[in-house]
Amino acid sequence: MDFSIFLIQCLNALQYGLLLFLVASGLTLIFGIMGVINLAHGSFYMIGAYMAYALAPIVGATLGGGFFATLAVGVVLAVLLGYVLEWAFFSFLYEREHLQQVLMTYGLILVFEELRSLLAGDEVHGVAPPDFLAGTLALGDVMTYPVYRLFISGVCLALALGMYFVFTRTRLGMMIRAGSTNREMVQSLGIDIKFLYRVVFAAGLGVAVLAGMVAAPVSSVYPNMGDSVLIICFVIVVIGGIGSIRGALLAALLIGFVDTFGKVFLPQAAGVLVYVLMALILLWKPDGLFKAG
Amino acid sequence: MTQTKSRLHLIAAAAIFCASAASAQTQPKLKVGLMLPYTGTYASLGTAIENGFKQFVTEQGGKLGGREIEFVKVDDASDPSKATDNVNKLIKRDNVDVLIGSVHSGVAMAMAKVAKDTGTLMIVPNAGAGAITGAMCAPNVFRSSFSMWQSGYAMGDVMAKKGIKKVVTITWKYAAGDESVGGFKEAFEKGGGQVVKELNLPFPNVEFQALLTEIAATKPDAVYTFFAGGGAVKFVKDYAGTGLKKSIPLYGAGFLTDGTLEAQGADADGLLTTLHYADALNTPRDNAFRLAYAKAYKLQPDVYAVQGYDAAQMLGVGLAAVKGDTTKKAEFAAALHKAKIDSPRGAFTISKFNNPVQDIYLRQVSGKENKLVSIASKALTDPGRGCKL
Amino acid sequence: MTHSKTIFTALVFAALALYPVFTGSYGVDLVTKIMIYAIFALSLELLVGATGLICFGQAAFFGIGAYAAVLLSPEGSAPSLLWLLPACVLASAAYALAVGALSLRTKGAYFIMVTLAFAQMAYYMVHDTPLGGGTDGIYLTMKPVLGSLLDLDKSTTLYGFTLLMLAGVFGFLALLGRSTFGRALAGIRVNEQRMRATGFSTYPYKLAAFTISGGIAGLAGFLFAVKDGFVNPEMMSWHLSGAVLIMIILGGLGHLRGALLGAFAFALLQEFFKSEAVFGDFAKHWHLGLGLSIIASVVFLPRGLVGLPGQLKVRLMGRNSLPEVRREAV
Amino acid sequence: MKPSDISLGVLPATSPALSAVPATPAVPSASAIPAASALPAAPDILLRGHDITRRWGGLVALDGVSLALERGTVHAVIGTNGAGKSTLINILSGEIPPSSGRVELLGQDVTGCTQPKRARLGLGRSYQRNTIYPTFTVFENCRLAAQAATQQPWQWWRSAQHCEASMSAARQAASRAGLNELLDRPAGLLSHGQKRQLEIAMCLATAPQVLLLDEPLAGMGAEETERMLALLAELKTGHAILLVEHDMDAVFRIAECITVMVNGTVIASDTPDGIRNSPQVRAAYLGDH
Repeated sequence: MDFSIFLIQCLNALQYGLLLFLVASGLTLIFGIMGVINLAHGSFYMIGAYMAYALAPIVGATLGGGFFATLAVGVVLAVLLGYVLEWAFFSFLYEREHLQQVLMTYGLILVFEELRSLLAGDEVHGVAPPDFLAGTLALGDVMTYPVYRLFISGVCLALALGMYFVFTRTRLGMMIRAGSTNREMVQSLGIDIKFLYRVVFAAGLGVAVLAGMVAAPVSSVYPNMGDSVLIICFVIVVIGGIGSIRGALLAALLIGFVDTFGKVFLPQAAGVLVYVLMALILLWKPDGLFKAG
Repeated sequence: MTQTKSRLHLIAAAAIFCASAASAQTQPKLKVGLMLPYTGTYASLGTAIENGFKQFVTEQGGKLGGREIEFVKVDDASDPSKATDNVNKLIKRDNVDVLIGSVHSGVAMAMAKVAKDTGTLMIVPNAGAGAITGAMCAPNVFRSSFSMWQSGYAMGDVMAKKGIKKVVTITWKYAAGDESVGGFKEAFEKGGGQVVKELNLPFPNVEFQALLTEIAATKPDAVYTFFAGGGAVKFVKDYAGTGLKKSIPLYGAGFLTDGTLEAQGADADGLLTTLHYADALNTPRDNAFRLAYAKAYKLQPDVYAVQGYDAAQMLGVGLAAVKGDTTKKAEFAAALHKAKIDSPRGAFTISKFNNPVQDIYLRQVSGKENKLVSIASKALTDPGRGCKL
Repeated sequence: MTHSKTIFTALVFAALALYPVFTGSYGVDLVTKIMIYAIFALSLELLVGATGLICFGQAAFFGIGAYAAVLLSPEGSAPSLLWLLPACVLASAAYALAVGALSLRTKGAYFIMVTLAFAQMAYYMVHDTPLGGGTDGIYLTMKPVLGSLLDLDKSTTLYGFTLLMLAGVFGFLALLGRSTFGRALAGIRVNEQRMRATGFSTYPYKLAAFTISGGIAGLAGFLFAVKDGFVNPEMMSWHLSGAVLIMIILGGLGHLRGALLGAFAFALLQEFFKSEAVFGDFAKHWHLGLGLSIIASVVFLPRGLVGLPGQLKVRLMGRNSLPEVRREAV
Repeated sequence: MKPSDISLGVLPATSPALSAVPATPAVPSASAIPAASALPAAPDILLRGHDITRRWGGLVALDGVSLALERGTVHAVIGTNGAGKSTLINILSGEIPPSSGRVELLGQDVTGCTQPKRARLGLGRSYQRNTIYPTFTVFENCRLAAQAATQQPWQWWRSAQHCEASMSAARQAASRAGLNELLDRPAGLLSHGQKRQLEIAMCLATAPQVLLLDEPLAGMGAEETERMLALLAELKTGHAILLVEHDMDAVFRIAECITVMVNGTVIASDTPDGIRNSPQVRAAYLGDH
């Protein structure tokens, strides 16, 4: 493996890691910060992808189309859905055992999967990236690199910095983190924790749907697609340290590199490498890489 | 005394005759158990197979071998661990006479075992696992689709004849992928080619960037691949995205571009694949089938619909030979082995391993269709390794 | 266990014993499957309900028990139950010991994810290597027998044997729950800090519970392999680990009866929503019905099916007892 | 009891309130017991801490603290919040390891031993925040604590109710702590004071020789405090008791020896009278050094 190929593989690893963080960012909010074990995160991601496919023509007809217009409409719809979902299904679960959340979100997976089948059918669909992002950059003599993947990495970095800034540098972030550690205390300090949780949940769902929409042109849109990302998202949040955004970003990059180079050097063990990595990290640091924040 | 005896014989014979005659007219309905995926990633394939099957039955006026057809459906959700229970539901609760299923190889394997143990007639409308008509073959288990080996072998032959020397293969690490690449390698190396590297990644992982870079590094003359469904869509788009499409030609088994062209768009243009069916065959049989299918279901038929349609044809041929009596297994099998199935894909016969002996077509993608280029292999028979039939 | 609980359990087992008389072979197979899942749910109940250790990789031990049954039985002849059953239980218990020894160093959500990691490792070990026959799985050619007494190939015999195993496991766990070992596990679930302060080294107790639970899951896997005569990597996938967790939560945590009820409810709900007789063409979308009923159970049955009579009593008699505390008090 | 209770008024003057406490037979007044150092026989030291230090990164929680607990005496440790009292108890009980220094229990070096091992050797402790089993009955709380001494987990078929040893120890401990009428009540329903009593009962159920009590009187009314002090006085015989407490009035009535800690260091360790008149303590509390 000569040096230029090694550099390209590093770029692949970096890009895959950033994509993983983007996909797991919604879970970092809902599971990491709020402590809700949300198995339906894969479904939110799938909803995003199907929105990117279904909304494009509708937005095209009404608002004159454009990738970013569809994105904006999708995220707004997602935040509304998140607000209603939290009120209807989650607001009474915070006092109950964690496992009640597992049961509730398992039910939601089944419901969303079937609603998708009823509304959008079972075929496989593709989503075209916007024209000005559809080109490729030359990379060495044989290969080129799709510009859209660099766009995804950009979106991911922006999101990571944004979330990190909001949660560690602003009062809102501080209140939310305090809320997740001691809900009653924050309530007694006069902060309307119910509304705050609803906002964070809606933001979590919005980010997950954004990830689905942005990744759709790369991942394509097919039934049961949420299922394949669910486990890897939990692995990322837990390795990084629950509640830590820096941790989730580092964990995503780590998995990006291990998965990419694992496929090249240890193909027969590629499937198991990510889990060996997680087991080693958690046995070395039982609370994940970073403390919260 | 002898008179009375002979009279008795006469009456007995008459009775038997009436009984069989009576049963011929008022034979009970033939219960056909459809065990297909109606949920999950292969849901659209399951529906296509059912549509194809039902279309042939309606064309025959709702009767096969003189017996009314009654359908019993079960969703196998492509989950092998629940397959045995689903099959038992059909055989023991609904006591179906014939089993049709399934798409996922693991599910089909479980079904074949139960069918083998209970002796129920079974026709596999899709799963291409070699073992079903190989190590696990049974006299009452037939297949109307293909074996992974066939499409792989045909492409190996084509690429060897094109004078391609060095090839890299890439697929998911599961039975279907291994068998397809195995068939390809067998024909390609027999034709003087060399497989320089076999890349694979865990199923259902779809992150191909690392291996695409590996392909660029090894700079082979061409690439052979097997992917299906969502994986196929993503692989073709990534392959084009990394610019390999221009420099290293991509060949594959037909499923790379079947049912996925709409999602792949321009990235799939010009791709060469081999499969036992193609669009625009424009034989009279195929055009009639496509017209009727489009009218009935408002959809363009794909290879899965053809396989469902042929499963019904095979059942019809067998039932006609045994006059609707599914207990006569040997005659049913013999009839099929002699029959020539007039399929939309082109006529094919059934090998003694109960797998179709069929032409494999070379096709090229142009304008969202897999246009026929030539016949890659004429009447290709799966070797059915390990089958003692 | 109080009087009403024992009566309920006795009734359930009596009904199961008589059931084959009233039903055809399909009913026998269906209930055999549900009883196997009930044993599997009981194994997780020991961990989650009794000790408070939420394991999300129980399917690995289930799968190892099943694969051991197929890999250890000789090609030609029918293996004897006497050595095959213990061997399968020991194989999964051994893996549980190894996984437990490592994963019990972590706590809470981290423990959940480490158990998942080890289960995925076992899954890929079987999925990607020829050891387990790859993704298409392997067949169990000859079903185990017990001398000339018992041939598990016949479905009614397997039904009886599975019922016997279920009763045995239920009895064992009931006794275990009331024993000093069981009380120690309950103490660890409620307040591990206090247990350590009074002199209990909690790690060995948790490891013992984890290993026993792995062995029982292996027994369930063994029975499943014998029932189907076919094993496949999907039997070790995280979907099954999730499904068994859903069963015991649906049934009601902290009760052996909960695991029993949960297994039956989860399976029968699926049968109901899949049946064409009831839903016709809509049976294709059975996930919707199942998902909605699970969500309804979270909303209306905070303590699972087991808690239903208690809730009804409180609503009817209006007693505002502290159900949480009174129910558990021993 | 908030730290502000350590008001100056109580300390210096031998306020009449102290000695005028009606000497109930069970509570010998503090001054009646000869000071520890004056005991003729060699002092029977059950637990000793040597030069214990504990650092959390830069922060030094304990700096070279040495302490000895003698059978038959109550050794009180007082100090402002953050003086390191709870850290000291956690180190002595084995919950957290010391950064340096040694802990000796019954003459045996237990610095490396885990908390359960030390508990089984005879070291019981109670917690500042109630750590009881709220969903178990009061009796079951005590029985499970008693079970720690006679575990035998392999007898899975025998019900825990048939384990005579733990049943009788539990009954005894519960009655000593005055919880006889509440045995079948779920512990979660007890009042705060009763929960503190249960905390002590669970400590006694393990039949320890050394008792580390972390603010047993916190949040208790006058009448409950009296009952607890009577219990402590009664427990003195045969046990060595470490008492961390803010209620100065109770400390000076019950303790034979008092150690005063400020910012992780011991500034004085003497009899109640010695402490009352010691300049360092006055300086520390007045803060004019």
